[in-house]
Amino acid sequence: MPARVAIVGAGYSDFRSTTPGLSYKEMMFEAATRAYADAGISPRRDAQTFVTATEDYWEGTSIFDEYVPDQLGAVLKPTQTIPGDGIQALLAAAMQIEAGLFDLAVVEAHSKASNVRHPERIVAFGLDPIWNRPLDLHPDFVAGLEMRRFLAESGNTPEQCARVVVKNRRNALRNPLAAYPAALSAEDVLGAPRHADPLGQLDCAQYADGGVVLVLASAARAAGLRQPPVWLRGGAWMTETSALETRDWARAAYASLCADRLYADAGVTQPERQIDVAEIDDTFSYKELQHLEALRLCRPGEAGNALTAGVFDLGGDLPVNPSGGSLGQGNLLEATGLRRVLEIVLQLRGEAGAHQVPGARRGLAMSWRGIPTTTAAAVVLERGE
Amino acid sequence: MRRVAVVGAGMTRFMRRALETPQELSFEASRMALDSCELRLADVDVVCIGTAPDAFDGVHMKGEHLAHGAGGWHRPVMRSYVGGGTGVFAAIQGWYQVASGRADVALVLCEEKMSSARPHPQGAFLTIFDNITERPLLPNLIWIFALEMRRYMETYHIPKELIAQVAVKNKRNALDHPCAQLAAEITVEDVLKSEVLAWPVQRLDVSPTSDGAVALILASEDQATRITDRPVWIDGVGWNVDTAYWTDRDLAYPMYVERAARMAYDMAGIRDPRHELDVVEAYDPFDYKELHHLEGLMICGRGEAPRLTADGVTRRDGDLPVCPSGGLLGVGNPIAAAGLMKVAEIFWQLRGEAGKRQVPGKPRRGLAQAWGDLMQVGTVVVMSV
Amino acid sequence: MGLSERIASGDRLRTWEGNFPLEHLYTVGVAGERALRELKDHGRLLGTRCARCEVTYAPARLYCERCLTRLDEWVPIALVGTLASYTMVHQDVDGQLLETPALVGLIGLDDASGHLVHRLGEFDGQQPRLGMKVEAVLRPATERVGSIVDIRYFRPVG
Amino acid sequence: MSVRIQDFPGTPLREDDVRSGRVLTVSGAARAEYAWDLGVAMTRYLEELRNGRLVGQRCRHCGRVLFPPRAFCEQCFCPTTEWVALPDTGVIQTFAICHIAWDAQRIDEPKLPAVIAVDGASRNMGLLHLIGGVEPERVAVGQRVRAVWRPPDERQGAITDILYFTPTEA
Repeated sequence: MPARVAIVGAGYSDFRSTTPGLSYKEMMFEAATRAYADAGISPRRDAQTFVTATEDYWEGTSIFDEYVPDQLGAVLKPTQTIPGDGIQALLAAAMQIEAGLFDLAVVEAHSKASNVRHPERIVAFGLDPIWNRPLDLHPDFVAGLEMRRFLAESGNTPEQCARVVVKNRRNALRNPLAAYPAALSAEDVLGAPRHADPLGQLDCAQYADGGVVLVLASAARAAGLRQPPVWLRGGAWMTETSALETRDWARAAYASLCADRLYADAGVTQPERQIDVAEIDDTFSYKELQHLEALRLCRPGEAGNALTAGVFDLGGDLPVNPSGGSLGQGNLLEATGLRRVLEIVLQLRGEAGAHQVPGARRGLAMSWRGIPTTTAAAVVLERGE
Repeated sequence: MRRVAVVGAGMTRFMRRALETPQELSFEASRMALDSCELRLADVDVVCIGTAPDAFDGVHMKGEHLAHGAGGWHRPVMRSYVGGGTGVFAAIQGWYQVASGRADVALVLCEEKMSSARPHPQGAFLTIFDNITERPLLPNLIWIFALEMRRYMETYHIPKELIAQVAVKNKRNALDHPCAQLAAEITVEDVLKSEVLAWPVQRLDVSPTSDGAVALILASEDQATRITDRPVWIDGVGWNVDTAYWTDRDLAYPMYVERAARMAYDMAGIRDPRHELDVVEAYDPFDYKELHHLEGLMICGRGEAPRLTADGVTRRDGDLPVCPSGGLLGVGNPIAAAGLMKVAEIFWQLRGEAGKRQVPGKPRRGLAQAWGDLMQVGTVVVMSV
Repeated sequence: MGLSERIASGDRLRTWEGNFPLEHLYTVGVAGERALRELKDHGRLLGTRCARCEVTYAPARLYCERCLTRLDEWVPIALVGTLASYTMVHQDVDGQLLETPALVGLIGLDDASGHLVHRLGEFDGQQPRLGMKVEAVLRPATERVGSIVDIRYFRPVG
Repeated sequence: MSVRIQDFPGTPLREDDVRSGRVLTVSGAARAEYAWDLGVAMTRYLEELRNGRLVGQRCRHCGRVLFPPRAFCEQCFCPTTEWVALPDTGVIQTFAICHIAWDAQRIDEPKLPAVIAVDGASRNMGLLHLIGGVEPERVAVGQRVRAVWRPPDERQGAITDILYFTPTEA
């Protein structure tokens, strides 16, 4: 099936640990202004539908979609919120185009994590109130339990997890958008204070503020626009279960299920060979290895060894998180997925600057919604010829 | 454009307080919807969830929380959100997922458990107001309804007696709904004598807070005609969001509903809604809202809906029955579930399965509409047999 | 492009504070009511079984998440199992460092599918091991309220 | 349904079932707290409120004076570039007489929330605030009002630096 939807514009508001000079509305306006300029469109004249990804408790506002339209140019237009990851919102917009309703859509997500006083309280509020929350624990216990189980079953090691952190934060040194660039050693990561053992503090992506806006178009509409289209070759989203009691604790089943659908949709049969560059979830160091295996970008149990061999480095066979990922750029809450898509769009256009992967033609962006979810969303994007 | 039909529906009772957890409510409605069209969960491709503020049920990422009760195990689950308009929008999300070709059968589930919020669910509504310019005034939800209601009454010189008729009609209609929470035989006099909450809004002008869930099964044309010999087709969908600066608008007329209706009518080929629609479920969280929305839907001119009601046109046995279900005023208002209940009611009415609520004359075409946010969102679905 | 004006002096930067002024009271539900009563009154958990999917849910569920059928086969669940994973958590839910880190376990109950998450206790210097047997330590019957924390923690067997 | 199904699922409870412990419950709270960045437009707006003044922003494209102020014009989708001082007077567009607080508790003295169109701002543009200093029955749509400010030393740079709006003619 020919791709019917392209990404034709991308904009952002820089990713930083804090953004005290801008309100969330102003941050969204800035990212949107960049995206529309990039696409060469006027939102008031050209854009037909708008989708924002966010969750009320991250904003501190119930029914946050109220406050979305003005700063996106969406007043009195079809506008909706997806309380989900930005890639889910992107696919919601894509489906509206695929259904034949619209030709030009806008997708937005942002993070004002620095405005949330105790983000861990919000994450904990996502736990089941009857069976899990009464234990009164920092919610990252979920990651600690999962990391140990994953390492035990896959044979990967804490040292290899530490090398994920080293790689991604070094990649961030080449990315001016990144909030947390650093030159660290594996010893630095392993020697950092423990968080939820075997998870150390440096194994966790830190929160950051920032916003991303993308412009999507049908094939017909994309043809008349200024940017070379980046085609949505395939997309999928998947939930395993909402219960800690019945989920898989070792192998990111949600990511494998998502990959099955994604590759079927995209016509990808050998992901390891057919994907040139990947931005995949690294909210915690071990997650990158776990997701690499679940997405079949390496053989089961081989992610750590391949990483150590340099396969996923910027100059490797399959660069993973050349942007710096969440570890290097920051955890942007529900905007994390769109930030990954933004990076792939820049890579496929050849605009990634010092972290450009030479000759990238096909890229994959995948996100996980974080604790306590088992939900992933992913897209395969392709450069137009 | 792929045709999409509603083929099954289910719902729980609407209750002030339910024993069931949010997930259990979701299960009950989903199970009934599957049973109603003799499908198994394995037949479902995607799950579309609609639920309003997380602050009601008291769980961050409520869509994730509900997923396993709504058939979301190992499935693509996506939640959408447009405030009070969410219930009808969830059906629109189901529509575009199927119409896009990405799914053949969608389970659409809306749930709300408002009773969890303490000291009162109204407390959650404080957080829908602007965080900086409005919340410090300690507003409640009734404020904005009272403000809009007075603006509507004064603009068109509408006496309260004419508005109260809506409460009388809908609560009476609800006597025939087995799930109703506030069905009653009352008089206009009763409404006018009921406790004043925020003049001109009185106790009997208002729908209750509720717990409950509703589910629909949507299917592509191929699947729909295999599943049932009486599919109800979705002919048109529309949604629209106005500016967040609600104090900058004239509250007398819901332009956002008009825009949403025009979108849906254009799709459905409707030019004269008053005569081309046979049954309408307009959104009625407050009695005047039904009138306001009938005008926004262009079923009558501005300020003319009270006369339409006084003339009996909107009675269940009238020329254009409105809210034959009993609406939110009579059946109850578990926000998103109440909106989807309206779509379910049109489904049952068009199939001739509404029992004692059945409108006469074999209706062939109906409309369900919801409203939401800060006097801001319109969502519309047009259906036919 | 962008905003025409920025705040250019640090002393003008301000935030506005707010919160969600709400608490919540959750009913434990149809299945939870029965399962937690059993824990409170008899010191054991109840599960439900889906014979078709060959899954035993513990704590009990009203429905099978895999096939969405109603479950009515109730089975007692002994509070003993195998340690599938564990972690030492160093912060509390506010992000503050704990004086005594919390030891948390992932327990595969012998009588159920899946895992239960709970605190671990009475390890007294003993290193937890994946695969070791653990059992629940309950609060005294008079102190139990019908909650998952009527189980104080799981400890090594023997 | 609905003709065939008689027994709809759902188990209604009374408040007393919950309070008395006849059914089991678990309590919890998010304890969610925020410190939102005010940003460019709101910083200036609140600073001017502290000074006892209202300000708006003019859009040079459509010429509208936007109030409450914002850093962008939502109709033209462009940044705003000009601050405009506004009088603290306006017209009541609509109002209510409210007998309940935000948490649904009844209050003795009714509050009078109103939407007030601010003089000098573009048509309809205004704010949500309270009416005071007048008997509720003497308030009307279309009435002219002016802001009653807190004393300067009690102002915090907040919307509540205005105590309420009061009619200008008795």
